[in-house]
Amino acid sequence: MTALSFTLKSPLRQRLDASPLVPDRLLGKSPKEIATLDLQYGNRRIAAADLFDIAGDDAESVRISGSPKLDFAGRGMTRGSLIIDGDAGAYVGMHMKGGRLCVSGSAGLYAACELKGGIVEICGNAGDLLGSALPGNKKGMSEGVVIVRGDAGDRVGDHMRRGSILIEGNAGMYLGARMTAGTIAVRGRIGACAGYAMKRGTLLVYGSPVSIGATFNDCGLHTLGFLPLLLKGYQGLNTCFSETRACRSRVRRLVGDLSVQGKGEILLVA
Amino acid sequence: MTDKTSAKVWENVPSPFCGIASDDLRIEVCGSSVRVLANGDAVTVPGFERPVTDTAPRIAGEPASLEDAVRRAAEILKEARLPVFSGFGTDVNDTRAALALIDKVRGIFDQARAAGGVRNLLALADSGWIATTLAEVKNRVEVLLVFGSDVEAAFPRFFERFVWNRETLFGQDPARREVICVGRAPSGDAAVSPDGRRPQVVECDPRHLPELAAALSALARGASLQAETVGGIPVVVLRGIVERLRRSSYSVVTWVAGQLDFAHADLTVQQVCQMVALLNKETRAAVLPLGGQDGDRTASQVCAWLTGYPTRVSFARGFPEYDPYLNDASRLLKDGEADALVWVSSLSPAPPPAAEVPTVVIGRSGMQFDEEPEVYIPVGVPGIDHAGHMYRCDNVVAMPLYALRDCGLTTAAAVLAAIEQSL
Amino acid sequence: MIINGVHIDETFAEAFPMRATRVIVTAQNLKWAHHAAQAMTGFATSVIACGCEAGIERELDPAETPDGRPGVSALLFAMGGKGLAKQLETRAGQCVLTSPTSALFAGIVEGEQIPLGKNLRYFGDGFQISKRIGGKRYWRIPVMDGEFLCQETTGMIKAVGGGNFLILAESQPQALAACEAAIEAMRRIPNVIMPFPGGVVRSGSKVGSKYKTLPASTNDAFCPTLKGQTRTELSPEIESVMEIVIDGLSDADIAKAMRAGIEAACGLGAANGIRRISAGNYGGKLGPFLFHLREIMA
Amino acid sequence: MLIKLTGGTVYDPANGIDGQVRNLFIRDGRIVHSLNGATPDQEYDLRGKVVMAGAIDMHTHIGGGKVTIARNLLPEDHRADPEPRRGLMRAGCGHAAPSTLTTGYRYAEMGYTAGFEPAVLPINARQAHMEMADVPLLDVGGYVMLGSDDFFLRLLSAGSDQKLINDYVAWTIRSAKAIGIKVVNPGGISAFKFNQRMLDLDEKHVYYGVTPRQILKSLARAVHELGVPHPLHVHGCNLGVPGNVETTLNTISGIEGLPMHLTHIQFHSYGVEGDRKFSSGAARIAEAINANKNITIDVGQILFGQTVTASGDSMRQHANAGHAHPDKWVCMDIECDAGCGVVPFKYRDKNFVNALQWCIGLETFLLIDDPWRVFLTTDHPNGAPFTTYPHLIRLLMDKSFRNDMLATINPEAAALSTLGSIDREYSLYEIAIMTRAGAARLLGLTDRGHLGAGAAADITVYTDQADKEKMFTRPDYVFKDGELVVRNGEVVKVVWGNLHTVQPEFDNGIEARLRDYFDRYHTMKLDNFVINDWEIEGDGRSKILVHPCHQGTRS
Repeated sequence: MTALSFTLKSPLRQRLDASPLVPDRLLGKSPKEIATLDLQYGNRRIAAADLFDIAGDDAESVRISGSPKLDFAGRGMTRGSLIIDGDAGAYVGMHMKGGRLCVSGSAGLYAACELKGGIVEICGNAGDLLGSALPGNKKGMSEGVVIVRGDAGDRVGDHMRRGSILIEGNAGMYLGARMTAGTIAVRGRIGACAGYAMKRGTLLVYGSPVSIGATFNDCGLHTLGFLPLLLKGYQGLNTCFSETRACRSRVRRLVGDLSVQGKGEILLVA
Repeated sequence: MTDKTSAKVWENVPSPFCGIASDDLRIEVCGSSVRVLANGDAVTVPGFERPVTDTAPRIAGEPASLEDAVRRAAEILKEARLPVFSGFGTDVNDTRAALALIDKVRGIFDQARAAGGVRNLLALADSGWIATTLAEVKNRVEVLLVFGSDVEAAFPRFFERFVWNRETLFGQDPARREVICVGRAPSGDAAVSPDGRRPQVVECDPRHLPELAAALSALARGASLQAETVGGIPVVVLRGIVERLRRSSYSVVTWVAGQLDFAHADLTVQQVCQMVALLNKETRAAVLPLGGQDGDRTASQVCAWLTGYPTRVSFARGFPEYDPYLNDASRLLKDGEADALVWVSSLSPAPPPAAEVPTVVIGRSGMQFDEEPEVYIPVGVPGIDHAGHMYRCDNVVAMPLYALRDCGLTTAAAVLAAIEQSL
Repeated sequence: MIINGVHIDETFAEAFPMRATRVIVTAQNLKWAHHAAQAMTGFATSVIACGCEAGIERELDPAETPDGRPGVSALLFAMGGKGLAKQLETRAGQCVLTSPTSALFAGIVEGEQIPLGKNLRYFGDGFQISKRIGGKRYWRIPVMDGEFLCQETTGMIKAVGGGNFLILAESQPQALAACEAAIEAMRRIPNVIMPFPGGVVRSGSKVGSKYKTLPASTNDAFCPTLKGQTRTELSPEIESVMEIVIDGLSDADIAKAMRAGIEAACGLGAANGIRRISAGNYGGKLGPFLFHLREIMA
Repeated sequence: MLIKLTGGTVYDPANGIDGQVRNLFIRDGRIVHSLNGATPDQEYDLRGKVVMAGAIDMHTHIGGGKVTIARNLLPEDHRADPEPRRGLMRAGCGHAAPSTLTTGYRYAEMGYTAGFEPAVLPINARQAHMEMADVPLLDVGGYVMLGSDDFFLRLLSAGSDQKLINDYVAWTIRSAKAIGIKVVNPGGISAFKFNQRMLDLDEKHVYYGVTPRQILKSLARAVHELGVPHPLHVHGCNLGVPGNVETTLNTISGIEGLPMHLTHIQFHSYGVEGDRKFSSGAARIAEAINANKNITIDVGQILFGQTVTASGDSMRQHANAGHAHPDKWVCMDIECDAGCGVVPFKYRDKNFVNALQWCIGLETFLLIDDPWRVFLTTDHPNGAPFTTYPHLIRLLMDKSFRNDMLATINPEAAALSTLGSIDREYSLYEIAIMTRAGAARLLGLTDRGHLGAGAAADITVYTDQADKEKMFTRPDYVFKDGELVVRNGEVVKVVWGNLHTVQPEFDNGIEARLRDYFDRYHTMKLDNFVINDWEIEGDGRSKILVHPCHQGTRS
């Protein structure tokens, strides 16, 4: 069996809702049924075969050729694997509960928003609001792991509730804004206003120096017993965070955001 | 109103332009020309006095009948796979008609001035706020804190009408009110009290406004900060400001949403609102989020009650979907997703942005274009050419607008309805 | 049956169902892991008055512990889940939370979850921090030497308590030497503990007493000084009897440990005064698990 | 247009008709005795069907600023209930604070033909009317809020003549194009602006020195003396406060026989008995209402699930904001006129307090004898969205269903409630009273809520079913002013409703006083405050219907 693959016939003009192209919704469908799947494209509905060349037969393993206008890829998926060959648009991995989603390029806004489980890997960069909550919602990502090989945009983990976001590159402003729990680790630099209005949770930051806002107070340098445990948990994800060197580092612990009576922490790895 | 030669003077005219809906204007109309005789300001006077120059529609720059212009607009919309509607310096009825059309053609609704409103709305939808309105300010405010904004630049008569008013309902002497400007200094002297007291001004680089808001919120919560300064401002000064608000029986914290013009300013707005919510555990305080220029509050209110969402709503799927980021008209045009632009602007003469897609402008007479749109239908101004309704900056009071003259201009609402009919 | 001159009685040890958990105590070094674990498992010889039976199972390599530090594993047994949870909480709170550099983890994943850090966290007075790592919740409780890291819960499983055997010898020193040899062998067996001091109990008991308030009393039939005063089980040459009690996660674990222990004791043989191996047999009244010595040694 | 509705089983309590098989005739939107021999243009065979007047929701928050605040506060609630454009219906969204269009469609689909917005702020009345004008298929009207506005409080604290107060009340009703007067937490909204956090019936407003009791009496008297049909519509003191049953009983006795409508009384019927210091006061309330014929009530039933509370009661809403679910809320001080508070709420059946609230509402329905004086409301959306009405009707009509539900709620609350021992089941006739005839009578709508000759042909036709929830969810036909608008629960035609108002008389002298007040203290001119007819009727959608006042009568 080969992966069920969808290759765009021509570049997208409007945004396409790719959410039907996940293993959960493709399994058990005949090639004809898949070809005639109705997709929302701009303000029209269009059959999948009109947009894509479709090949392969293993619906547990789906590949879609990428586009920055390919939205909602992997939305709500619970199983199998989905690979976006190239870039993904907004809301990639939204509400995903299980399985593995990989974007070989970059992802747009709100990647992994309100993620409920599974692993999302973005090999390029991620846009703003990675792992966040949709407007009005108070709960962002609540389980699962997000890996960004490149840089992440602003407001990573806004309202994040649980789970881990591992960024191997840099992160933008407002890292972990309004976070209620979970862990975000950034290997590179971070932008201003990290931990803005965060209530709980951990930002593990390697790149230095960083300027941290006035509503975080310094608790000094420490060796924290949970860190090795935490980083050990990332083994098998093939990220820089499981290197043994990192495990034993001392960290500077900053606590905040005091504007929300915050008990969150920014750990600066020395 | 048929006499084109003799002048007529109107009293107590509401201004659809100034945002605070001053309704004490005296206006003289002579034929199609309008003059503000009393109580005008830097925003209102040009708003009223802009001359009527076009009365006939144009297609590709050539004069056309209204019917042909409407038909051409309908053709464009019929073809479009994602028409975006923007502008919306409009009144209630214009917005209603636009939303009916957008629903039908599965387009996207955005406002030229949405960005400011979106900052407030994102904060509102996340934690809400405790707010007040202009008459409460006028009669109750003891300390006014202006956050990161230059109020008089946007609302020239704000201080005159609501802070330095002569008398109040509860025996307070308005002249003794205190104004504190945090983060940004006022551009003029409107905030100076009648007896010459200048506002307390605590300035910082706009980059530091988010941190400043967080610090104020933390101090209102009673947190002790290790930091000694925030954005260069000593924490003791900020603590003093928070204490002053705490001692006040009714303080108001205001900002001009459009001026907090930096990415993710909604988070800053939220901190300011949180600070005020905290003050209310002991005393009374309220926020006054100021919007309302060029009809932005009006279009947002109408959109909210008709669709459930305040702005940036897409009907592409056949039902309203709110996306404050992706449904931004300028982004849709820049990324080539929108394939038609309908610019509806009956109050503001601001032209549409240059766009490579077929553009239909249903706009105020006299609108100047760098590039002639495919269709231009000049329309009258609500509050000058026809009656209507608009919301003022506090998002609560809707003001009636009256017809002051008749120079044969149709309404944007009628044009939009005609387009909908001919689809 | 006779092994190396030692007579193996035709009898059985009688054991009963218990609830058990395993926890892992780590510390900066093995010494401090032991301090904490010993304190936690101290005064836990018999459920009769200690609330639980507990002991250190074995030492763990850094590679075996969750946080990569040296540690020990301990097993705790009690008659019911509630009692076990209460004992665990009290002992972890008083002995591990208090012990420098310690951290405390679940040693059993499966089974009903009973609180470990779940309630201890309140010691943090609101400063405690929860972290979920790999699907498990941990608490970070600020303490004066840094943070006490403690897993939220540990698994509780069905287990077996009261496995035992008796070593009958010609003298007290010989009996004790045989017990020490047995314990050394049994400590290498996983999933069991011998809860008494040094693993050995000299005060074997029988059910009941002439005094109404006491549920158990001295096992007079095996008391050498009463040979002429009571219906004795002892032949004249037996001068001292000692017992090894075993709690295990399963009956098979207990059997394995018994066999290792009896073998070691018998290794000293009759030549060293070891004469008989017997067991605490209550006529099948005490519990459903019967460990026939001769079957175990077969 | 002539229409004949043939052979339906008619429930028309206003005309004493309880389940009789009758033909109905409609001529140009009105019910007539007969067609005088003319051949109908349309005939509907309604044999075996239940025929009632269109239902009237006499207390539902469908317009006005606070609803739009609720809309803006809850994008997530909308996302979960999108309403696509379908047939004649435009797109929108539903659930707790639906878009105006969807509100109208959904009401009509349930057989409702009128809804009344109970919290119209005078200063914000224009918005209420604009929003209600965008509610299709429904007649509307509003109760304008007084009692915390500074003009009134100044009059009252100055000991002004009742005549002057009457003039002001009448002027306000007319300016705001309202059909009644509402008072919310009398004086309390104003007191909150002075940082007063509680205001009991006989407690003094910290600035004005007047008490809620004085405010209620003065306004109830004004409404009565002006001959406004709808009695003073009262949202009392201490909403949601355990022990408020005493306040409510005092409010009833304190009005001294004047007509008074107590709204969402469920939220005002709490005792302090039991371990949790929270108990049902429904029996005592029902007893008082049975004894005091001047009192009418609507219940404000809560039903379990997510909703949003939207109220003028900024004081109580601020106090309750800690219970917000999700955790966000808006309170506002508005224009020296009133205030508002919007707090999302999730009622949980396993929660003791919520479960008891549910019982208290149902007990109230079932213990009040006279269905003409109790009205079916959830105080939409405060107790639950209006779309739960069919479920509520089933709870009232079906004892075994009710007891099944009772068995699922928090057992401690269920044990404390007498609900399980109440045998009463509402009849179709009684439902028709509560949701039609009674509501129309209460509001003075002579041509609505009944099926007699001369009535507007607002008619709903159901198929009688054992499951009353199903029956009332999906009528067979709904006629609005004689036009078929719903068939088999689906909108088949969209028409716009009328605005119901009253126009009590007053002495024009009040205007000079008000003009000066507006110029000095307000931020708009009096002339711009008054709502003009063209603002309602200008676009040809709504028609203003004026109902008569019978001034000076005192029952």
